[in-house]
Amino acid sequence: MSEVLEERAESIRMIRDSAGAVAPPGGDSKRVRALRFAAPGFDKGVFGQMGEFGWIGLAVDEAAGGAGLGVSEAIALTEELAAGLAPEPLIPAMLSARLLAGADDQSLLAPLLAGKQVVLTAWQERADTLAVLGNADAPRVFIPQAGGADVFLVPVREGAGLALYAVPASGADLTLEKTMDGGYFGTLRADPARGKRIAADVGAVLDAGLDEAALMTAGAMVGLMERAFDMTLAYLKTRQQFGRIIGTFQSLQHRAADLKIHLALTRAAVEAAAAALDAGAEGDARKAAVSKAKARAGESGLMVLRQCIQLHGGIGYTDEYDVGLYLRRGMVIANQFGSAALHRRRFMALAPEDAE
Amino acid sequence: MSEVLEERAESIRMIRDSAGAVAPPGGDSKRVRALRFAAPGFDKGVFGQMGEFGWIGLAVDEAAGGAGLGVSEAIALTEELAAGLAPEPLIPAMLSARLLAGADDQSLLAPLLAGKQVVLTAWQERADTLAVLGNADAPRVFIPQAGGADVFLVPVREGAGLALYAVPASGADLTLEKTMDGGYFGTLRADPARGKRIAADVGAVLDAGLDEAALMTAGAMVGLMERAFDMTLAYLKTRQQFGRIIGTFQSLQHRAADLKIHLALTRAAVEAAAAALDAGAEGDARKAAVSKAKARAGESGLMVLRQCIQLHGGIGYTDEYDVGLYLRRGMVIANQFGSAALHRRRFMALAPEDAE
Amino acid sequence: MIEARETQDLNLLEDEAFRLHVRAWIEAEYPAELRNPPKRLHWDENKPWYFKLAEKGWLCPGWPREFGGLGLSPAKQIIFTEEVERHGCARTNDHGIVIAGSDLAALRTEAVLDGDTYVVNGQKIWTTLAMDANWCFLLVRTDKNAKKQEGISFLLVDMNTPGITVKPIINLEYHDEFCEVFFDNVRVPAANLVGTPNRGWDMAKALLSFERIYLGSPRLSAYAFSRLKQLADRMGVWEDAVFQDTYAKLRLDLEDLKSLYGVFVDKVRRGETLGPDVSMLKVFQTELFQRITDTMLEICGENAGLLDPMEGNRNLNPTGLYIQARPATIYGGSNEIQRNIISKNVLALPG
Amino acid sequence: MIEARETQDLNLLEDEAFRLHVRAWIEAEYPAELRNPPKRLHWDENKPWYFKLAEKGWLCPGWPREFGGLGLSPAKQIIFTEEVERHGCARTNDHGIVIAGSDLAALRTEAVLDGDTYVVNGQKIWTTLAMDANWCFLLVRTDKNAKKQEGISFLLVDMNTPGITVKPIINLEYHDEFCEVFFDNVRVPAANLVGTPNRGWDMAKALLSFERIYLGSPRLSAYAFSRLKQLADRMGVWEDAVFQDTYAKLRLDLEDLKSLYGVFVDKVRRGETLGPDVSMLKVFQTELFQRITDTMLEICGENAGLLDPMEGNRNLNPTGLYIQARPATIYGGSNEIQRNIISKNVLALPG
Repeated sequence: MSEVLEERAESIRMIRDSAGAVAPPGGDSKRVRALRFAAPGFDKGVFGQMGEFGWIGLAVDEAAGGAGLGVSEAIALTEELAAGLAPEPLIPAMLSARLLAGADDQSLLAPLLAGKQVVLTAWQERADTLAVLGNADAPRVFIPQAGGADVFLVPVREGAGLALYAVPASGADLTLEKTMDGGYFGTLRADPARGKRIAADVGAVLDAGLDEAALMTAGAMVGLMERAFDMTLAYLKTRQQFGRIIGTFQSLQHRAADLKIHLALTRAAVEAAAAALDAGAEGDARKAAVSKAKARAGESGLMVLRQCIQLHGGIGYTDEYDVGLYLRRGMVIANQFGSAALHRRRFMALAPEDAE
Repeated sequence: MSEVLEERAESIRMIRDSAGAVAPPGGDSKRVRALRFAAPGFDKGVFGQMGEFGWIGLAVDEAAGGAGLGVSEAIALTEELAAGLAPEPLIPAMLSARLLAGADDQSLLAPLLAGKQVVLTAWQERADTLAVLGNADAPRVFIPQAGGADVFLVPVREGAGLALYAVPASGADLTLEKTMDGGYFGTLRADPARGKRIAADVGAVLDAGLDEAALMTAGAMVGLMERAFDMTLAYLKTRQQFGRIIGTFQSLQHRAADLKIHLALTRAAVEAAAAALDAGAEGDARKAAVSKAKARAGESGLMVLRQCIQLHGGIGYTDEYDVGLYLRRGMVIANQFGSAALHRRRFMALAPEDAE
Repeated sequence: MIEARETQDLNLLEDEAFRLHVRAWIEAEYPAELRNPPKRLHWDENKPWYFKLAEKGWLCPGWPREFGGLGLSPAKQIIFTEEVERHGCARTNDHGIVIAGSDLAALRTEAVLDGDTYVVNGQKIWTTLAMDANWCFLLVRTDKNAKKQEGISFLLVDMNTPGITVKPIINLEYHDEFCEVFFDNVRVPAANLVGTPNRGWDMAKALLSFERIYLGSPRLSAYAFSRLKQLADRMGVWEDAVFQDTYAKLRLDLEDLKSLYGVFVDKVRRGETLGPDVSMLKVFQTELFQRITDTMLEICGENAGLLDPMEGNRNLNPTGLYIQARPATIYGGSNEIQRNIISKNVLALPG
Repeated sequence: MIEARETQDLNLLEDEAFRLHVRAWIEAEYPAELRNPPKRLHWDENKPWYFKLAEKGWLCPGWPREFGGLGLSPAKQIIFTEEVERHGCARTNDHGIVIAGSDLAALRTEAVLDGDTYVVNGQKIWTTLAMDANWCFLLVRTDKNAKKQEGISFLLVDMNTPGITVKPIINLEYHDEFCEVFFDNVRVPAANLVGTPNRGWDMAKALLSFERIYLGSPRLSAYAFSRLKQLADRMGVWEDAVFQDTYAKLRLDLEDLKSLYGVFVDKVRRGETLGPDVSMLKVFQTELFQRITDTMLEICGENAGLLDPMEGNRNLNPTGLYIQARPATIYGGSNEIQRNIISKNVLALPG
């Protein structure tokens, strides 16, 4: 392996290890369960830790206070945290950090990077889109874990540019809806005028940031799939029925083999996309790489998770048993930053026909 | 069961029994193999027998010399004959008989019904369509077993009507292409002026006839599926590998169960459509019933046949073993009188949304 | 338990007259606001309807009159079920006998006769809504030495008997539909034995043969399909030809399921006994139900993550239906078991 | 058999230099009219190319030089294969060793040592193009008491030896690609033993480990996919959004297969030994190949019934490719066996 690759592999290994502080390798659903369905649905203390570990600024330039690492490290991190079901809104926070670094606003960026303030970007006006319309008076929907936000970043279309406003959460018109995994989606009816205009045009940065968020979400899906599949394998190896270990039934063995293939394909697609981005892919090629990975993660992800439930039989349908938590989280992230269908269409529109 | 239903069931049983004369219940591929790839690809003597049995005129009114039976009988017959792989063009001949009965042309109808003349309808101008364009100078394509025809019926658009011409095969510009099952598709470049104009407008009759042909073809697919599946089950019950009867492997058992389900669905769809037609369904409801059945047969048919090959392993890939003959015939009829996609679209366009 | 039973023998009615009789009764008695409930109703919501069913003998219409049923023919039961489903009535509990194909060898409840009383010990899971039930039907092992289906008896147990503990199990719908029931030296009068001792499985099987076709009824898929349509309206995806094609395939699957279901219903109407091939319906129906709800999640964007119905509209409930569809392939004999039944008892594959 | 072998140790070349070396040689020597042949070539067509490969040592480039190979590293073999595939060269025969995962316990050829000669008896099926071969590599059982993979030796057999009968087997392509070979007291010099007696399986395994990644190479699917595109052009289905979506899904499957293949190729390049998880590639690749050709049949209307390529254009050959795709899931260890390998050797499931 070349020295550069070796160095990167080492940096990814370190990131994975560090994730254990929040999401222990053996799994610990107690913390996660305790946070469910009780606003804001996550632990601000743990969010603070994430800042201390340098995760929120993982991909932010060192000059701006970040760690200056790449997308490969970011997906390794989101994978590990999802495997541990951490409910903290790290991916949205990383998106906000990218915007603030782009806007060069240290007054908001520094506390966000430190994990002392939760800053979420309220960009989305309808379901299943990556397009930022920026209508000043349109409600912003599906803001993950919005109940815990201190500040919202609201992009607003102004002429040819997409200006960015920072709106304090306190006093904002925010409604929350419970999500399957015990968290909350927020709908924000913001008056940008209440906030501070911090950038004149974040269009390009937001566009790139949403792609990275999509890819990190695909990485999170890999983490969910991997852990749920591990639990399923363990179950197949111990559970008896009709006097036999159920993992000896060939129909279940072959199903497990198929899930493993989908898991391997998803991981390969996601890691290949991250490597492409880190290698400097730009424009259509960058978007196509992301869409290829996110389409696979959306489709194979839910498929694998629901089959894990099926392979568990009745117990998989109980809330008490952890495997269901993975499906529930999977439902929340499957279509976040674009459904499989959206990314499939985008891939076909952008990828050169003979891309290899 | 009501008396009417009982009577119909009896008539269908009789038809099935009579099919044994050409397609013996135990199967006899020797005759079929001998006819492959040697023009015309079928046995005119057997075609004659089919006439004698009254099969060509099965659905033609008794007044016109037919047997006056229904579509349920017709699909039972085409099912049995396909199970025996009979290569004679019965379904196309029945279509021609319907046209000639409609045109009231006894000089052509009588010898066709008697099986003494092979009359085929050259209606099709492009692949995968049920639309009869009737362009006088357009070549007619995909005429099944055309090398054995004595007369072609050629519909030609004349104003608002679709006139019918009878063109003798001798001297006609006909090219043949081998089909997968050892038969031939013909392309006819006919000069209708050479023929005899026997009807001014067969549009409605041809339209209805093509639907019946599509349904009978779906019935034939049921026959192929059923027999190939039976052969596969027999193979699974006897073939050993790794010291075990392969039918004891659960993954193969479950695959077989899935094929059985698709077979049952296809049979149910085809028989329900035939019953609907026999009960007098008209217009859109009639077309929707046919399309529902043909879409299922096209899709589940090829799926079941190719899985039968896979379940046979290497031997299924040899020409020597009969199961391959079923896949090859299946490939020929799968898209005849409309592919699954065509019928799916037509069903959606025509079926009332709450049809039960 | 049963007070004002239907007095006439409904089997004597013509099918159409019977249908109208049932329909009129349901329309008069079933609360309109509870039609097509978004999740399984709780006991306090469903109780009035449950009592009305019980009063008339409709809870187990196929059971003999001496056991509280109506002795209804299979053909009439199908009509009854059709009307209940057409009206969108909530499901009642399944009488604790949803154990078709489950692991009887491991039946973990046993009863020992002590004078004129059975002493019951053990536990039982998945008893639907057990925490609300007053009585439950219980399959217990009464002969330890007999194997598998033999040595099992059918008991009617008052849930208020001392020694019974009910522990609700929260399921993925986040709704306590299922329970674990523990029996600790529970004394049940021998008079509560239903049928012949040690032949309980025969009786359960007879009841379950109707359940097997019930589990294969297209109604659940048809209901989900109608909701898919509403969701598609809301999400504005009709312009998308790809969605249209997916929708068309699901619709044709549903239509063909109806055709196949019709084949079995006709057999029931003709008084024929259904064979093991009825398992085909259960497999296809439950997996179609899942595929329909999979499609819902695919088209609804981020709404795929919501716990509750969208916009407070219970007809726009993709995630609820998605979760409800999951156990369909597990309960009533998992689809793996159904495929075993098809391969062994229908296709006669060895081993 | 081997005359003018590559003399330099090609492992010493840089990858890119090696690639250009191979490419130049193929372009100079491979007949242009035989690129991407519509069916497997017959011996008389393929012979010149086969001899050229043999001359240079490219027939079994991974084999040690003493056995007629080039001792090429796995990384270089991959580059060689990529160039062969990129150029659309016809497949040569598979040296009679396509037996990966097949039923060795039932190996039906045995050899008994008689002085300095092995006496071979038995039969062998699926020997690719055996009727054209001059020599074949043969796995024979040399110790009947040893079980399964042990007691098997590797022999090089002159096909002109008396006692060998070759019976061609017509396959579904209607083309005599496969054969059954019968050995009746065939005398083979003991000197033709390759490697150590009774350890033939170890050697075969080493050769097959390269074959396993070869069977999972995306090239076959990529080739079929490019032909799907041409067929779609011809059938005029691009306006159909449903076809476009099917095409998109197949393309993404192909792209992701390439990504996964890349993961394994990188391992080979790094000199790592591939584990049993390489079976994943074979399963997905072969089933993707089949799905691509299934789609061809779906869009080509009645052409789905033609024996030969459409309109004499060998690039429009849906049925040929459809049939060719069928055995892909059977040969080289059927996909059922591959899934067994994954579940037992990768996932460590019991039984």
